[in-house]
Amino acid sequence: MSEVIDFKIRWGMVIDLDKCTGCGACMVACQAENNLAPQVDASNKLRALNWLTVYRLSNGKSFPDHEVAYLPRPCMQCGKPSCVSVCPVVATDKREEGGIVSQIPPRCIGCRYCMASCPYHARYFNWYDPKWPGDLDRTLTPDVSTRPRGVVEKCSFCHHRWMHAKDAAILKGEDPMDLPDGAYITACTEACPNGAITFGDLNNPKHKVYELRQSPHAFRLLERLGTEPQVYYLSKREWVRRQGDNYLEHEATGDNKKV
Amino acid sequence: MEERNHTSAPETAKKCCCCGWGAFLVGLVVALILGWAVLPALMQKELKQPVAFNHVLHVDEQGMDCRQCHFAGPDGQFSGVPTTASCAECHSEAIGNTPEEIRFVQDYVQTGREIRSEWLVYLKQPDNVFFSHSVHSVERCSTCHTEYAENPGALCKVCHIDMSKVTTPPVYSENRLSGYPKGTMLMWDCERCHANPNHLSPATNANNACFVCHK
Amino acid sequence: MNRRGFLKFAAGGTVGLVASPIIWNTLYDAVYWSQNWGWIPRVPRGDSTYMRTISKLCPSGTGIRVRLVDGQPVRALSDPDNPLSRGALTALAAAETQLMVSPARLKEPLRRTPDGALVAISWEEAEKLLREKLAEAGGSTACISGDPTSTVNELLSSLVESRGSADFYFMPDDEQAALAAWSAMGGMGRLGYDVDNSDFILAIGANMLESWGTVARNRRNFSAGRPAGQEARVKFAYAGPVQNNTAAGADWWLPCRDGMEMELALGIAHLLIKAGHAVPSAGLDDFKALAGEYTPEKVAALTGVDAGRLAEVAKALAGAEKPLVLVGSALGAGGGAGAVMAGIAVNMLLGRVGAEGGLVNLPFPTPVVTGASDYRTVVNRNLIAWSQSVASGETEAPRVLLIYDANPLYSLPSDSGMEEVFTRSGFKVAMASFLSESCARCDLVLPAAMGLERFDDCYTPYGSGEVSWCISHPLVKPFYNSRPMGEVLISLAKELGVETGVKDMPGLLYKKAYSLGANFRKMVESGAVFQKKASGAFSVPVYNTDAIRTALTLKKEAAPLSLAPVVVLGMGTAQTGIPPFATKIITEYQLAGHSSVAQMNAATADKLGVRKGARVTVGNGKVKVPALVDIFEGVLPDAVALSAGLGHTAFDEFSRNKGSNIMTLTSITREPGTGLPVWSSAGVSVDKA
Amino acid sequence: MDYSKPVDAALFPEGCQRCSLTRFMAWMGILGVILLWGLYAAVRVLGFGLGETGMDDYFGFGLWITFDLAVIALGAGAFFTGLLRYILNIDELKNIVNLAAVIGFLCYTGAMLILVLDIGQPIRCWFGYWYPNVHSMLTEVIFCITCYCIVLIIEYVPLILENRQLARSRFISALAHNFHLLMPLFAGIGAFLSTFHQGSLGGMYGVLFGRPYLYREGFFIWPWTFFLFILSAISAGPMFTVLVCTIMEKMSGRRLVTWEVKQLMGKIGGTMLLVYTVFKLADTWFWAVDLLPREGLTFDQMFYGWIYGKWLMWTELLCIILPVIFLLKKSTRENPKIFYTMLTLTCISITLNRYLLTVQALAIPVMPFDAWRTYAPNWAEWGACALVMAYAAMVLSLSYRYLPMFPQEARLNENK
Repeated sequence: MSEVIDFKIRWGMVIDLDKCTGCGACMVACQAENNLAPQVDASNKLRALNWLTVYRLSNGKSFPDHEVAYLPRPCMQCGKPSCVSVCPVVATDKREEGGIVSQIPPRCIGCRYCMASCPYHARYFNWYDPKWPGDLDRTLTPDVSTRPRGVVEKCSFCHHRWMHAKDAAILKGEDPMDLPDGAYITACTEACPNGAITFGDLNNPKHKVYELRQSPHAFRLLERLGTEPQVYYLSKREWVRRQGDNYLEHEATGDNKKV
Repeated sequence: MEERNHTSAPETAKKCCCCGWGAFLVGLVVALILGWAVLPALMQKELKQPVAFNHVLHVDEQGMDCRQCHFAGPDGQFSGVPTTASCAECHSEAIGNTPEEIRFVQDYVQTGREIRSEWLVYLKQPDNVFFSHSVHSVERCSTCHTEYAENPGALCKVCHIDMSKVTTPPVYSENRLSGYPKGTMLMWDCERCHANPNHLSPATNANNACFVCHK
Repeated sequence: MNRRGFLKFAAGGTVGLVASPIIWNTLYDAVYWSQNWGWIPRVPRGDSTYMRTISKLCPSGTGIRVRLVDGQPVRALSDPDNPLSRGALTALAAAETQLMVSPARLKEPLRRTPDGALVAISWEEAEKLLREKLAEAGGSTACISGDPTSTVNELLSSLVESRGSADFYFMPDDEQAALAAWSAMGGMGRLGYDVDNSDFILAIGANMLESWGTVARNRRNFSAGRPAGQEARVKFAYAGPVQNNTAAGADWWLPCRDGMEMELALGIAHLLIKAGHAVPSAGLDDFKALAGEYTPEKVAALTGVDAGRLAEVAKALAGAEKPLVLVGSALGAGGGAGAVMAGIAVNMLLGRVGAEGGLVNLPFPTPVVTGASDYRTVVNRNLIAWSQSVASGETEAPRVLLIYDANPLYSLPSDSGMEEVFTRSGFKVAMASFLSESCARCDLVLPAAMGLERFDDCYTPYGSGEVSWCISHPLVKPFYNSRPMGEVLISLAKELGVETGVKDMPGLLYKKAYSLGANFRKMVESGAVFQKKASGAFSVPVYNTDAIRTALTLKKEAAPLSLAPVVVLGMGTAQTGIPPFATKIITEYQLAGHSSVAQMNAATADKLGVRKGARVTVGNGKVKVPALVDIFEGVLPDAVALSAGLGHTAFDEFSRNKGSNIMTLTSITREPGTGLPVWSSAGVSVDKA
Repeated sequence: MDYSKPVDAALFPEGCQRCSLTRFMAWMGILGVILLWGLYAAVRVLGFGLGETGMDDYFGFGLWITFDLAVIALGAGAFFTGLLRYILNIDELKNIVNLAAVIGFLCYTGAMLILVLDIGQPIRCWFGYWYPNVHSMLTEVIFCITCYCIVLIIEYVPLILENRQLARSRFISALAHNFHLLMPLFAGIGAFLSTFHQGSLGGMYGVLFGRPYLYREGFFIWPWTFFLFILSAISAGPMFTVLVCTIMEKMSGRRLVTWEVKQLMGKIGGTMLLVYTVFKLADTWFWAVDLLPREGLTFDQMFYGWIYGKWLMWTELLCIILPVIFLLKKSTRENPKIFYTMLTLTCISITLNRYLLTVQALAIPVMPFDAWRTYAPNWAEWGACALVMAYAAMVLSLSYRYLPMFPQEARLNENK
């Protein structure tokens, strides 16, 4: 339905899966940055509100040949998002330079059609009103509004940080639409102690992600579905790359790659 | 609506019996009065500012510049309302003898109570709105609109009420249900510029995408 | 009014209402209301400021940049300018500001009433009570500190020891074993690891990305050595019973039985010697003889590590320019010195002692508080020996027991004697920020200001490769009614007539800075960090083969299964409990509902006759804990992996009612020779529930 | 006053007998209890949030959406029978078209009720009209369903006006008459709207290109599910109407519609089902051998264990193939037992189809490292569905008791 729009700026991530070890710092930073309420019992992962989830990958082999990898999954900010065209009330959209798929909870009616459409499970629903027990609401940040029950939310690539970076550029008299590498990074990128996440403009040769995404080890999740994600992954391990998409037995990774 | 019918029925009963469509008309008029004036007024709650700040006194008589109190902070954040501390720069003790000033000095300056957190902002935007004054600055608007260069205050007045000629702050009115002050700008107010294709030029880049204004 | 007239009136009314704005505006207002519900908190408005400091909750003092909005700390961000953590943030440090206001935070001084409840009292009462009790107790005072990097320890030490007691202890950690081993091998100072400059790290048992040493710094080194999308400059190998987060990042995982670290190191030594890597030093021949016995086949049988993979790692280790072998314990405490000695010997074979990127000798800090014991003395003290001796009645229980920032009831094995220490001690005082299990058992609980609210410091955490010193300073006033413990202790000492030589915490830190040659003022103002390279001069280490041989005689009880603990720093420490946001990072393979998850490989599960999702109990003969089976091939055969950091009974709703504490499954043995308490190798059995 | 008749006999349709008011009230009481239980569920959901249901982030759609789709498909008898009766002038259908309209009305209003519960922010339900996204299939559904719901009200109102007492008023009787004259127009509008939203409901799934179980492209025309939904609805709709009619006959003990009319409905439904079956099989085949492999997936990967096993799909297909055969063959169709069984099987298949598209489709892990998850509706979801069914049964009972729904009833029961 909606086709890929060409943006001059395309914010994106390249996540090196050989560097991620699943410590969870990104998830903590994301929750704190984006005012996600803590959950007393988050053992039901299908009801745990996380914009960023770290999955554990296995090479499927038995001990001792078993290998493990961790895959952080933010919103893919798809070039051709399956969620945007389905929203009946334009609560989610992709039309701003930068290509970030916006989600505006105050507009959302909570029909969850977008959740059904997203194969990445990047969208989360507020099953109950959020609660900050005790004085925990004192650590809310001013950057993201709190959400009531009954609306969908998702990773925004910390869009507010982009707004602040643009503001800072304007105050310095620089071009807000040509930010230097690193002027705008997401909270998870900043928090990752292993430097597994690189963030930047995928279209800008001056940004590191531009080069990284062209690595022969780069891949995106479920590319065959044609979603054109703006999140890339890197791994030197073939088995990890193979987990990035569905392959028939005879197919090799890279066969169906669309660049 | 039910209630209204019961209460107003007796007085209108006589008229409508004799003049056919008169009942319809009476109903219409009553509803219009209710719907345009009475009920909207009931929806509003009026609040008084914590201090009857006199802008005229400060601006005209003392010759203060608006920017002495209302300026953009280092990160583009607007300081908006001054802090008690900045008021105390002059009012560490009462300068004049107006009761309001004396009260302010006693209640705020001497106790350290923060006036900024109590002042009712006429144009208060809800949490889900992102607004940066540094983007909507005189400099940037002046790339096309020449009128603001000489009269920067005019740009402020595009959104804000003009307080410079006000001796006592106007009444602050807030919707009981939504909690929005009367002055809260709604989307279409912002869209006067944001949905205007002329503003898509590189100078402003004010497109109308959701995340440009929402957080 | 007749019916027809009424109907007309109603029709007119309807038309009128539809034609007036009230309905439509109310429709909107209702929607605005739903966007700003009063029972959902609003976000703050105000200026953001950023201050640099360190996370005192993170055991290695990770550097953080705190964002304050309108003066309220809201975020702990990474600090790229901190020369130690260099922009790395741990999942625990990231939660620092949330922990400050978490429900588990202690708000008031609490005192136990005769009926057993803890009730709030004023600080004046609390301080008076503590003063009186201490005065009464005299020399019969003991203290346990859980923060070995803080100079506040010197105050505690002075307070306890100047009055005739020698019972000031640190909670056990890896440094005790390291110090014993380092001394045995001829080292003079503290054992340091120059992780920053190494290009090949073999971590034996040391969960270096989560719980061993300077975690954030280790992670930054890991990151820097493996630039995204490029060839790795630094290689990592990890030996441990379970494919934990450190193993996930490592190039090689050597699945090694817990408690067999020494044998593994000897196996590596065997291969290195065979390949001609044997830098001479005193006692080499004897060591060669010992290592000669540890053929890959024997090591494979003992440790479970495949001979081929062992050889591969040994080859890579020998081929590296600046290799480094680290030895640690899975739980960050309770490991033996023997394994560390064997590790040091491997480093010696490679000539890595005193070399760049190798083992370094770090000086001990000089005490700045009058009457305080020096660091070495305190580290060498054996808390478990004392607590077990109290438990057995050999030693009299103290009349006053001070617990500073520690949670011994939770984090020590059940046979540590700590339970008896708590039962028998006269008056127990906890100084902590959170209501831990140990606090809940004390007679007086003093709410401590947290790192962002107090002056404190972090001196060269174990695992560093150089001397470092960071300070924390108050960014905000203490929340609630908490107070900086340093100040409380200084005034307490003064009133008790104990000469400390300092008058407040800034004064103490200033003195410390002076002794180190650091600029205290600059550190407070700009968040600067003091660093000093280790001096190379110390005596040549020796291959103390006898000590290794003695340690090898440690009897390992035969159990059907071994326990493989999994430690994740993000789940908090014994002192913090589970931080609010961490419930979401706890995975389904760590916790299922309220039950711990026991991970094992399919072969083990088959042997036990259990399947994924089965309810089982994991027991050690005395204690049984319930668990849910999960199949994970990254666990050694005949081992059960259980997550540490669960099973809290105190703290808040984020910590309570979640799984079981694996420490209850561990038990203590004494290492022959060093006499160190060892509890890393716990034998367990799994039964269907 | 005739004491041999129930107290409310004056309200009964001309020449029709009804049970005693006490008995009727007892029946309504039973329904009322179910209704209250459902209301309690609804209040909890509205008051605390959708966390009260068994849904989660993987199953954002669950029983309620399945229920909505199923009743909308089964309620399609209204528009299709109306179309045949008023536009194509199949006169015999006048004997059942009233019932079809009432069922349609109940199905659609019931579905809307569930939808209000199902959306997280019911206060904002009007956003669908005020801020529509024209690209969304759901927007099309929202508009068409609302419009069609209004049409169904318009179709239901004249039936109410035909109540014996109301019809006494000349004005009302004239109004009812005028409504009747306009009925072909409304039938036409209804058919148009229904075709579109039934199609859009299918399209809603067909466009989800992130969901391999649902996405359809290429072949004949996009999106494939659009037409499958229309076809399945117009085949199951008339059959469901006949089934409801038969249940009403069993419960009231009176004949309401002639066997011939039922047979006609069955024949029409069966014919439509044949078309549906052909397309459905073609669709499934194309999906399994062409679309799935192109996405790197296999047919086997779409199924899991018992709960999401292949048996579901085989049952779905079998339950349309058998009715096609037995309903189109005259001899078997005329056997009442076989006839009703086949109608039931068709309704089961269509409901199952909606379930598979809603729940199974979401259960399938698309990311290779993701796992199968299972979903079971909880009491609150069942309760809300029960609420709608109780409401429908109540309105249908009232309609039957007081409105002349069945023109043949008086004649068929003359001997009683």
